[in-house]
Amino acid sequence: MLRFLVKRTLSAVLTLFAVSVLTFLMFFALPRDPVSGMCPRNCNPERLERVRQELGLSDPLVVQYGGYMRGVVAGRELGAAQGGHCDAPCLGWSYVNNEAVTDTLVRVLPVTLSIVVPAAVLWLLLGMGLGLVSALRRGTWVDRVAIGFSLTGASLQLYFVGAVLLLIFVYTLGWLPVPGYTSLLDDPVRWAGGLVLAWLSLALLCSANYARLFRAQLLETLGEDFVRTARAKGLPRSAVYGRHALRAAISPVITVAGLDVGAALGGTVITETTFGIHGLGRTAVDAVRAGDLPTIMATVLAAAVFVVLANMLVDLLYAAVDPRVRLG
Amino acid sequence: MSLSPAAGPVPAAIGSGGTAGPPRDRRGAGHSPGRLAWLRLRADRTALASGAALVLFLLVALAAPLIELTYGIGPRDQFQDRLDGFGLPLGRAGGVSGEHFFGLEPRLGRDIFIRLVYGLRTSLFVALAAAVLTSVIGVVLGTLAGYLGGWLDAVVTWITDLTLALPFLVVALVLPPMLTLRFYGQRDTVPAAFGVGVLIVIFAVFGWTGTARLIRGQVIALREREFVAAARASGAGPWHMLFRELLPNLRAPILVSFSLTVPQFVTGEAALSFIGVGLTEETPSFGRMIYQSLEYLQTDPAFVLFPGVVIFALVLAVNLFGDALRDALDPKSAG
Amino acid sequence: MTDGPADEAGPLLRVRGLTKHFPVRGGPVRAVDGLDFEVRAGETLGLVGESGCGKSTTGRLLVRLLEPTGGSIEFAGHDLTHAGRRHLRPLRGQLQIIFQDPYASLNPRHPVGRIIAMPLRVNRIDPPGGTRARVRELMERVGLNPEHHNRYPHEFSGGQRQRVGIARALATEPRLVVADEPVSALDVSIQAQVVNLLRRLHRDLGLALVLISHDLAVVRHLCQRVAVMYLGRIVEIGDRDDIYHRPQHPYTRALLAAVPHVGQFGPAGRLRLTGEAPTPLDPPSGCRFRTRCPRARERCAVEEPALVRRDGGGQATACHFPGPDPLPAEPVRAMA
Amino acid sequence: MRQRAAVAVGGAFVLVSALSACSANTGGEPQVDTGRQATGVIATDPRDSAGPAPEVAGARRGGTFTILRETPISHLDPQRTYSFAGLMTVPLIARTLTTWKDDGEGNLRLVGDLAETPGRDVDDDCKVWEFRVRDGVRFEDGRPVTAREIGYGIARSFDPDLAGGPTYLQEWLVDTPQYDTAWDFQANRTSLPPGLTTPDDRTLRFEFARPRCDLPFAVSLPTTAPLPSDRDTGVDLGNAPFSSGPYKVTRYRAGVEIVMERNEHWDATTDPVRHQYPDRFVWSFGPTPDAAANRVIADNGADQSALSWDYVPASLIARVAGDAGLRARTILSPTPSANHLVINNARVTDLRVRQALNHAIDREGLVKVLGGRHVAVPMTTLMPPATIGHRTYDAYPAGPDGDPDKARELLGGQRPELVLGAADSSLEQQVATQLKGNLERAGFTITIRNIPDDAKLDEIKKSGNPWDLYLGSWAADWPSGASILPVLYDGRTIRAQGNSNHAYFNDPAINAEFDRILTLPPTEQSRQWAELDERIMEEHAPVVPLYVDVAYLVHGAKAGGIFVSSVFGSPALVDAHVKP
Repeated sequence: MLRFLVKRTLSAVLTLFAVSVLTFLMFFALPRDPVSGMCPRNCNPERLERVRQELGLSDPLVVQYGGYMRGVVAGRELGAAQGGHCDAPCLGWSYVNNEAVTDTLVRVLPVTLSIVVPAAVLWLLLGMGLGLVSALRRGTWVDRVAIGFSLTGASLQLYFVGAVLLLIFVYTLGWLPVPGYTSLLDDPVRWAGGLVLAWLSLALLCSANYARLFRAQLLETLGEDFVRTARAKGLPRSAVYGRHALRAAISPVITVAGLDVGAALGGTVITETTFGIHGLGRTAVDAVRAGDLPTIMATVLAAAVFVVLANMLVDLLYAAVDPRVRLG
Repeated sequence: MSLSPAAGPVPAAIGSGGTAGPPRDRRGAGHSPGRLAWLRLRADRTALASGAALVLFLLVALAAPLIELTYGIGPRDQFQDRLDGFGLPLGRAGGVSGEHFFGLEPRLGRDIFIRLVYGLRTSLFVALAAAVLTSVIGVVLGTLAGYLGGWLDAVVTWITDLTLALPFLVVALVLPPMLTLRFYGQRDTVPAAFGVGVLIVIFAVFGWTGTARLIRGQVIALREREFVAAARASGAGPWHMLFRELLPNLRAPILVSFSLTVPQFVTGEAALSFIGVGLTEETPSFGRMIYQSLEYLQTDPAFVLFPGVVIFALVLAVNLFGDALRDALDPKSAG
Repeated sequence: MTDGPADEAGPLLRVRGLTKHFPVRGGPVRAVDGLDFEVRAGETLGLVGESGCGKSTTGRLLVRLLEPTGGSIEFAGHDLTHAGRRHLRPLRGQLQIIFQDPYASLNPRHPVGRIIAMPLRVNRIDPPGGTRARVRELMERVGLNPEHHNRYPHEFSGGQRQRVGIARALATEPRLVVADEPVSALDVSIQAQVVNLLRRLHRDLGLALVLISHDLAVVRHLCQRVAVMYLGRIVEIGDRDDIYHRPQHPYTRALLAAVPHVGQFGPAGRLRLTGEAPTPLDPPSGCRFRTRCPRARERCAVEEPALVRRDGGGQATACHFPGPDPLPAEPVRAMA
Repeated sequence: MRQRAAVAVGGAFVLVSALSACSANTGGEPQVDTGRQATGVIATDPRDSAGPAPEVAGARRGGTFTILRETPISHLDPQRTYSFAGLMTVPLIARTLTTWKDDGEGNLRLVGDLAETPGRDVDDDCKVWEFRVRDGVRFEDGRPVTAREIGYGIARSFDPDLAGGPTYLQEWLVDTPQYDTAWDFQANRTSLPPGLTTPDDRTLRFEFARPRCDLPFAVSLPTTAPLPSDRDTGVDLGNAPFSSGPYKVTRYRAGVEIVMERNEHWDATTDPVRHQYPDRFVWSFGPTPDAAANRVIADNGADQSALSWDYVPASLIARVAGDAGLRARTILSPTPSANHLVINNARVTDLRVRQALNHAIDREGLVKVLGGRHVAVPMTTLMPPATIGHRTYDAYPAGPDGDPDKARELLGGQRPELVLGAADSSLEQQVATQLKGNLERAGFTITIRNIPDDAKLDEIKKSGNPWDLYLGSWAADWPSGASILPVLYDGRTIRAQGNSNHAYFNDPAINAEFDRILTLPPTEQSRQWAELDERIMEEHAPVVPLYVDVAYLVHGAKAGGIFVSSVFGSPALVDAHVKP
């Protein structure tokens, strides 16, 4: 177990390192001057050069990368125009947002978490519920409706559904408040009210995969010997499904869910754009558009951390749920 | 949901086929498992209907220039004189008429029908090409990792993890202008095909992980099967092992993951347009149309309706057919 | 050590000190730990033992699906022990294997004709009369309708599939076939047919056969010589009648006693195997059987018994206190 | 097997039928106020500059006024702000030497704000200016504003770390565009830049090497906002500005929200334009223009006293304009923001080609692409109609949808191949597509070349850029020809990059005219600029004038006092109030 953890962590660190290097290189491969995004509107060549010096952009890439990474680990000194000293983890200063990038992250991470975590719970519940119902009532109209519903959901586009839901429930009927983010700690009711549409649309669209996957897994495990044995032993139906089939069918769902949630935490750009909520994804896109390297690096790394963590967590959970899996 | 096509589901529910022991058919010549799947598929009305729809979509896409010729209107023709002062189409339901089947786009007054036909062509081409590339990369890497194992497996697995962790959006935003500048002068016409090609490459680079994971798992399972040992005991070389013994057994999962990636790429193209990357205005595409139409939900619902319904129908048809295909290939999961 | 009467051309298969350890965490699994035996041309050798004793691993080692950790395998005068694919190639056709699971051992995506022809194809052998004719002939020989060569495995019953597997093994006219539990996955009624088929093939084709089975009845029916394995080692080897009628090793006696119809040949009804075999990850010191042996003495825990021939015959036993007779003194349980 | 398809398709129809309410569009022409011109003058009578500002009819004190906007304001630091949102917001928290009295109808008057009058041209040569600081203006901590704090504000605008704001004063004082190297603020924090002096606490004196007749306009920009040097927090000032206006920032959450509440030390009697009606202003960032407009139209809860800052999106205009109930909640006004199809004169040197371009353009179609007359009004002049002294003319009359035959005739059989560089934003792509369509109709061959949206401005500002045509827009910092024509068409200013002369137009005779007019008193300049405008177009056709932006705003039923600034074309907040 320990060995597995160490190995997995090493590989994760290596992944993050590679992601950061690739992002760094990609940014400098852009066909535009990185300074122009950081320099305010009326920049003359001399001022551009000064900004370039201040940001160390004329240093070799390796030195720049090293400086950045040192800042993340130990903090570093930035110029006065960049807010001066920057404590670890120092992610740099964003000229575009006029704030330390760490502050940007602290601001947007709760937003994305607030969108994704409840939505994931919803879509898992909905998806597994649909899958369970259609597996139990296999071949009946219930099954058909459930699968039809989930396939329809999977074929819809979030921006489309979101726009329609907004128009109907917010602008026309006024049943729901305007989407937006309020901190859960400030006002839980407003928090939920502002995000409920995003949760619902995500759940509607994402549950389809889980419904189909869970149904297939259930049917497979229900056909397996041990379930038949359990039923033959006269165990009640609920016990058979609850204790045996469900547990066996759940591990592939965990895998997919883990990867999905990990990816979603990296930014649900479409959702955020549709509902006008600024989370990690929107911040990343805006940063790329504005050529704001420190913010790009931070958002990309944050997203990568989520994906990598989710991957690790999936492996661990998988081992916990399915004792056949050996961690080697 | 995340935009990355890599975040698609790992279709864990797919058997490697064949072991299921369908009812033994003693009559007539041998039915290969593939043929049996085909028979099951043919007996499935959903599959027939969605399959027919897909064929229709494909035909329309292929015949786009022919349709343009018959229809008499090109995808770039502007009919601004048929717009009102707000730039909205005159007439009923967004300007639907005998001349313009689906009406006109606001602003530029282009014909929606013919743009949908060409958009279908673009979207299907992007999705199919990207899905083929994805499958090839996924199958090659997955098979190598699964069959050869060892350090190669470790490397492929790590690259998979890395790809999942890479920022799809950032790459999708950064790569097209970078490549454009790399290959074209600042005054050169950038052909529409170039943008399409870049998009396909981006999709392929990020889309293969699901297929690779799936194939790797299947190959590892197959590797332990005795018929593989039998071939090895007979002295079969790697070529024979891969192409004669393993690949025929991977057809089902490859097909299924292909059917899962196609709709992802159709919607992926649209999603990229939605955040302002993707294809240019000159290339008719679903993504751009839908992105531009959404704003008109209140003022020109017909403009939203036509592209929206067509893309929904296309994706639904692919999903339905893929689902039926999966059932046909793996009868265990069938209802 | 073990031998039969010397053959002037030497034995077809000579195994010396064959060892296979699988590396896992917590040390190697000693699946096969120093086997010595020989198989002469046209001879049938049975390999029996409880599941997990290393029989199947031995079978896979013999056809080099696995690479031995130690010892040597010599086949028809060639050293196979660490031979690469290229060196093995000319020998592959002469050395074939039949698998236990008739479902898993046939590629579901190929028609049986192609499955049977596979060894010919990969070895680029063009039999006289052509591959098609050869396949028809093979199918007939194993009792299948040659018209069915276009059918797929899922269209056959288990017994028929096993016949396909056998036909495949015979395609290259091998001199030695390793049959790994060839009937254990089949219905009892089918088992007899397949056993008889193997027996007939052995007789008609003069094949050497290594039959791996936990089924003592099958082995007795098919094999001239029998080797009994316990925890990766051969504990007793000898001619069929010697083993079945005069078992010297307590384990052999216990095995025989456990099988009602076979047990009647054995003299000792009171020997019963209790408990599970110890893990090959950490085999007992000295004699590996001592933890379950009613005759175990202190010596058994300290000293490993060698496989020694008794009374100059073909039968060899690895036991400090062999024989059917009661032991002179009270059995003392060694430390577990 | 299963009837999934039927179920799914059924669901789809339920969904779409909700959208498809349809009735025939017969195309009633929208009624829009066409261009009107600003009557801006510099108030010579000190009474114009006296406070308090006249009460707004129906306004009352109290309430929270909310402003919805997609993107945050880039800087609240007065010395750094330059965006329209910033320029319109900063007056609430900072006062400047001069300011505009504006009724939103084009009646503009430049009055003294911190200064008692809009300045005094000491020697009548525009080289030496003096401003007398008003008595009784206080910072949010109660201390009085003196010439020293105003001077310090101007001085800190030289700090390269605090770049971003307008640079007129800096460049004029040291007479070079490289002002931050000419005078180093960080090394001279306790002194003032050369040319700027404070003879006493209530006098601020500017001395320039060259005539700067537009100075009264220039000091209306927030560069002249005062700041005590002990309150200078450098780059952090933008997150916590130090107020001299009627409101002060009480809550600042970057990118999310800004809350401003009353500054009790602000004295209405000293202020000629501002009011202090709402208890607080709340800026709420995030909602797209679409979402913001929909919210405000829905008019629920707090949105009732909200303003959607961004213009009504083109796609919603038909809905808003078609709703009689909304008329009282919308504001429609032309802006001084002028848009041109800029011709790269360094590449397209043939006058007849440039004239043909002018004839070929279909402005009516272009306006349709943009969303109609609530978004854009066609224009044929270089300067927008809102400029002081503007005169309408059409040098190349081609009718509302262009005259391709006339263009063809001018081309005389040649088929110029031109490359149109266009940002890859959705809208500009569509505009480019429309332009390509009507230029090709007239015999041009047009290649559209995409430029990444955010890089486009930088790229076309480079002299020697490779494109023949591109879309350019110019919103002047004050509505005088001096801040338009010489800035855009003086060929002597062309540098390697960072050019405002996107057309790369350079004609010695015209340059000489610029010099001549610039030395005239501002009141005399306006007519001459209008004449020069026409002359440039007739003789050189350096660009194709296209349209001016139209501001179309919608606000909640309780939001009052909003008008569109005649100077910047954005909502002005000085009269904003919450109706009961």
